[in-house]
Amino acid sequence: MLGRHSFKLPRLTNMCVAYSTAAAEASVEQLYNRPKLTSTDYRTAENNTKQHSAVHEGKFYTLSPEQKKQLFSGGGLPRQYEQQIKTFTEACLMVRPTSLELLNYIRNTDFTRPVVRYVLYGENGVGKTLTMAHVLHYGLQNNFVLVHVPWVPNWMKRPKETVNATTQEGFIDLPFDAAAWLVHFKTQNANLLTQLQLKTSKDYVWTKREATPAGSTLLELVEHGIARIKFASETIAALLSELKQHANDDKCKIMVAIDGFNAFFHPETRILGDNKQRITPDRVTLTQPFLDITNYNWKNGVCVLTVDKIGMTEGYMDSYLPRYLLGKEGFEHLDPFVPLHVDNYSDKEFASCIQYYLDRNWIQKTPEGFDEQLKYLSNKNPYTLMRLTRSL
Amino acid sequence: MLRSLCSRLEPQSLICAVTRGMSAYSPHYIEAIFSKKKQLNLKETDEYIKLSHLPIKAAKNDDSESIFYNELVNKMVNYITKGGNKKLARELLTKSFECMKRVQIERMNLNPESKDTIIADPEQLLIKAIENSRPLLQLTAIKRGGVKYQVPIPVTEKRSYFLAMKWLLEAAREKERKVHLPEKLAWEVLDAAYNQGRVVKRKNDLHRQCESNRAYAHYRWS
Amino acid sequence: MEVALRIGVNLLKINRVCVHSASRITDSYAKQIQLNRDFSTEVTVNAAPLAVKKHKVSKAMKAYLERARENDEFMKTQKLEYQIGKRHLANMMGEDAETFTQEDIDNAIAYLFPSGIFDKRARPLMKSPEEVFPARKAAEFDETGRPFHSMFYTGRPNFFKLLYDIVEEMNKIHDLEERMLRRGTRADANQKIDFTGFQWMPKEQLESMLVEQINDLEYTNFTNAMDRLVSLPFSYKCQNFIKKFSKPLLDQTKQLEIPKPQFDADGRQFVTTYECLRKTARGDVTVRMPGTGKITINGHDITYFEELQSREQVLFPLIFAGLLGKVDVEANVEGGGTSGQAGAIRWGIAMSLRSFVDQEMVESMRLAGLLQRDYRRRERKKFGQEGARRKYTWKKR
Amino acid sequence: MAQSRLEKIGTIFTRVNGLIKAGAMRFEDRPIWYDLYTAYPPKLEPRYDRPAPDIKIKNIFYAEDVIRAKYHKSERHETLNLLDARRKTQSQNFIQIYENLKEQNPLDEEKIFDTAVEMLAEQTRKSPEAKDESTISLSSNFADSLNKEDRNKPNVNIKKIFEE
Amino acid sequence: MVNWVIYKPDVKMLQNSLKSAARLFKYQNACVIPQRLQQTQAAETTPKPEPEDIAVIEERILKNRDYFQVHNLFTVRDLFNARVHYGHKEGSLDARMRPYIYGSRLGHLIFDLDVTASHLRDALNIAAHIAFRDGIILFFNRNALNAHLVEKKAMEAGEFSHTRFWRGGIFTNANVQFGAVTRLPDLCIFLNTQNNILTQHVAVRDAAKMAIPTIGIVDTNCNPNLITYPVPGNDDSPAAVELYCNLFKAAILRGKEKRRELLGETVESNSANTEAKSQQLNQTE
Repeated sequence: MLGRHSFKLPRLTNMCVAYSTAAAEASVEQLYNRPKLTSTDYRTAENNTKQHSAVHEGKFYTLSPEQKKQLFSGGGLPRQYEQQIKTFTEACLMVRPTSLELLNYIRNTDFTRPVVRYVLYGENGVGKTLTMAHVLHYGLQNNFVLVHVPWVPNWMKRPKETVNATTQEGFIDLPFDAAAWLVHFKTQNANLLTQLQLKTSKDYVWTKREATPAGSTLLELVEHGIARIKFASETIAALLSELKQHANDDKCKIMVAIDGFNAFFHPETRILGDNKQRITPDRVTLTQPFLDITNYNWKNGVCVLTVDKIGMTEGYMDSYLPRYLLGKEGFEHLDPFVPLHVDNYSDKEFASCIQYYLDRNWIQKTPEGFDEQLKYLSNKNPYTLMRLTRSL
Repeated sequence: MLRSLCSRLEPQSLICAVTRGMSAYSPHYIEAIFSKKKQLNLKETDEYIKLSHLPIKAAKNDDSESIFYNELVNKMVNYITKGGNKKLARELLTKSFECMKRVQIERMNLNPESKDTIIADPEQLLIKAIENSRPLLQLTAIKRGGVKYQVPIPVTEKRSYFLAMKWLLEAAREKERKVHLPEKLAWEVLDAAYNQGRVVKRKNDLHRQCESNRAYAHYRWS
Repeated sequence: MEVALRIGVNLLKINRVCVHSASRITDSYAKQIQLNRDFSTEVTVNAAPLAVKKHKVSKAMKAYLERARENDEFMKTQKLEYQIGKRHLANMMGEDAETFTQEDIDNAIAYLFPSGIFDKRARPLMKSPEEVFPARKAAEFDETGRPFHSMFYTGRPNFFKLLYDIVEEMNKIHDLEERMLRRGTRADANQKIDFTGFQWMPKEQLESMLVEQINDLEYTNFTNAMDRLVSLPFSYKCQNFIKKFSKPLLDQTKQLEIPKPQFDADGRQFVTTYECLRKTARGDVTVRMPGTGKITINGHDITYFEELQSREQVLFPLIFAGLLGKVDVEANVEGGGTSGQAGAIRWGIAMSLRSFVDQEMVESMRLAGLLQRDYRRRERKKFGQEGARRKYTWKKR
Repeated sequence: MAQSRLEKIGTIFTRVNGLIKAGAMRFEDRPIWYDLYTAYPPKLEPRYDRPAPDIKIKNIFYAEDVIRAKYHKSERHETLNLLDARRKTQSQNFIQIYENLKEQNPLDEEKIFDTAVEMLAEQTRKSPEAKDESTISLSSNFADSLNKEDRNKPNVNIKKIFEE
Repeated sequence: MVNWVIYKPDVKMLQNSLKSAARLFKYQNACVIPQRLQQTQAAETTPKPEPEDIAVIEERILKNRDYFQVHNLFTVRDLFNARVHYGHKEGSLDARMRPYIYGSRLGHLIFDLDVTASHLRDALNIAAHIAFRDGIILFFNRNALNAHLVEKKAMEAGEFSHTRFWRGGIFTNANVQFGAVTRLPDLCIFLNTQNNILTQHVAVRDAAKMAIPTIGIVDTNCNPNLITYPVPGNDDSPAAVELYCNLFKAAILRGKEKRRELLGETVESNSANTEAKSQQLNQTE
């Protein structure tokens, strides 16, 4: 027995050598064993969102850098997605079935009717925001005036500055956030607004000296709001009501896209009032105008809203369903609305996503069965997949 | 190099003689062989038949056959861990992997012709970095006649891996405080993978010191 | 004269028979040792002797006989009491006392004295006195006080005799080897004893076989000697001797019975493993055979676990067995943390998967440590220490 | 047992004798060895405190030690097979040759020594066994013992040993 | 005697160093009791019609100096062949052994085999008498090399052996250790009086305490004082030990045989005794 052991030793070391070299070989192998990529499997050259149909489902289309800049320079894409875009040197969006469905609805909308509210809901990280981005792109390409709020909870959770509102007693004003939104609005809509030449319908008197006379363009109104941060909130209110007015007059089509809409109906914000108490969202001056514009009492527009679990705070994150997230008040406010469930990737989408990642060199390790493993580890959740592939 | 012939972090024998006093398992239990590849290798030897009679310890909860598993990476995670917070440690390493990969992919995108020469697999980068920063020799203080001499001694393989990882981590931890650990670690690993940077320098310094102290080498045994 | 002598001797013989009947020896080997005692002088007087000896019973024998008698009486009363108890019990249970077996008694006791105590020794029992009272060693010496066993004075004669026997076997084999070498023949390599899959008789068993207590060092001496014997080239010649002390090791995989899959309403095979434990988590796991890879944990999907490590753990057996996406898993776990729950599910899945893979894969899974329950627990904190092992920082004062 | 257990006083006999004399032990109950001891007492009393005799250890030397020493100085030491009691060692052979020579011509010792060395060398060269002896291996042992078996059977009845 | 020592003086050194080397071969030629001497001289007791008490016979045979003829069991030449004369090196000498030593050959002590022989005969005589009186004889040996041999010989002689670690109190606390009243041996024969760490065997002391006579082979580094019948001689070489064992065995068997003869008993079935018988047959061949 002893003898046998002594024979064993050299063999074992041999084995180890074999192992270490095998590891090296395997890494080389991986490079060559990658599945052949054919770009039509996961990519589509169709950049016009109007043409998107079931044929393009699960495929990536490219957003031109200019449009990307116009749409999302003030936010609107998740930060990590932005990072990914930077790394991949291109902005690609996947055509998801939900967005296709939504686009289909919008295309077939009768704009003489009161606005239809679409509510996107779904688990964390299923791609609600990116679906909305797709729709926004559609809006941009089809000359909608975009009223896009990238992420409402930002206002309610971490406002840049809070001031007691001057005009409305007991309200809280968020001048910087409001101004930032105005800038965002301007970058998104500057071209369109100059084309449309929408005018204000009445005088807006801010102070004794400052006023925006009736008949000035909306852009001027926006400019004023940006310049005079103090009145930014009121400017938004004015702007939105003006836009609503114009839409009712068939002068323009408006697409309202509000991400994290449920934050308006959250039981409490993180904003502290006078007596150091947390206030409710309805006492923020920004709330009312956006609630108004999501009301159904106007036409020539679409409202795309998302409700999101992570828009809520701790203790209110039990379910992702709109009824729970909006609460009674919010639900009643929106009441006739079209709920759209955003789901995890389907198998096809998952495969195309993996291929896209491979194409962008994002996945470096491709041992046998890696996609299968990723599928079950991530449960085909897009965000989880993105996180998982970080270190691969 | 001879070293490269040896295995890395491999137990030399399956049945280890050392038994821990407080172990929940009886001493005749052997460590699990959870890697399929290793099992296949074993199957070729007659050791495999013997194993069928031996009880096996349960696989640890950080062992797996998944694509994320790598022995060296696992070790690195363990070294990063502080206060038992392995979840955080793994997250940190993953982040630094991401960071490395982004840097490498950006490099790739900058000059697409050198695409094949750039390694973008963070795991390979880490392994390469560790291999590059492994020391061969080490100095220990040995007292002879009341005088302490810095005597160069060879480093065991296991320890050399340990030192390499430790140095990488130390270098990452002691950089300016504003940068987060994952990024710092990523930079260090990338530097070391290209055979430059502080860790490799540290190794070379140590080797140089050992070289200059070679006159004392005989104190090791006399 | 002669006749009288004969009678005397016969009496003596009868006396010895008594001694033998009084001795209750449990093991065959010990008995065998007793039977071929070389040192008893069993004699018959055949011719007119030149001398006679006074019949003298030694002090030691007298003491022994006295003890044996006492023990016998004690056992007799105990047996009687046992019989009476059995009758009463049979009456109580309304059964026939004659056909009342030990098993019935056990059942009756378990029924009549329900005990919440789990410690076996603390439960009430009624057994035959032979089982309850340890067997006593028979007399180890004859009437003159002369011990039967050559190594009696070592205190463990049977054990040391065993060692002696081993050396004797070895010497025999050495001699054989010498003869064979001289003849130019070598040991048959095919017949060489392959000791893999065997182990030496465990200490407890050896002890009961020898009717002696031995310590660990002595046991290792025994195993070392036996190992040496086995390692000899001609050891197959004393195969029977070796066999007497070896115990076959069961194939570890064959020790656990693999459950047969059942069929559910959809006609799919399924296996449920209950009592999946790890740390303080416990749960049960059901695996269904043709499936789509759906994993359900407490009603959620795999996102029930947030960390990657736990998810990896859950998938580990599936990946290992190559059944990822081919079976459905349903698990219910409670207690413990994420890692513990994941470990419990891992074990449950692995155990259930045995029914769906071939024998080789089961062995492979066992080697991978998937079928072993992880018994490690958190180590307790000790007083005077900071934790389980760490001591407080030493301060002089 | 009714006796002192102090082994350092007297001998076992004196102690038992004392017991008998004092009446603590009946004479009939005396141990078996008691009579033997009286009949065949040991040469020296087995007392614990028996002092060591002061006898000088003498050295053992023989006349031929001188020439043996001389031989060993010049020649390297040979390897011996201790199991082989028949064969004479080199130095024994040498001394025998030397003595023979000396008897024949009691002349110059140097010369005799040299010739004896030469003769011994001659002798070893002649006998093939000598070569074997220099390399003791297992096989040579076997061969040796085989020869032994043939040569003097009564002395080594190996067969009987194995039959036991 | 002098001549024997001269016989192979320079082999001695090597042999001595090999004293405790592994036993490769049977030391048959050295250890078998020479045949010419093995026949027991028939005791000159004429059968008497009236059987008498054995105690009387025991008493009577004491008058004979060498009733069992043990002096013819061996010759000094046998002792020499078995290498009994080799002692240890001079440095390890126990001063009490001086009277038994012939001299020192280049630093190695050599026993005076004449002295050894006379002591050995005394010892054999005692052993035979004890066996004749149906005494219990216990063999001791702590040298692992010879342990098996001693055990075997003791078994063949139908007597007892203890070659293992001596657990204190086997004699002094016997009734507790064996859990019963126990008869202690009537004679202890030490094949070496030292234990495996070269200090005196505790049983030597214990035997003295319990008033048990002892026979012991004492080497030059041993203390002979407590041994009742010391036999100076080499206690390490397997050859020597085998010789001693054979001698003691033969003596004991003679004693037993005699007793049996007197009592008119024959052995029924007894392996040890059949063996003894077969040996006797061998001897008569």
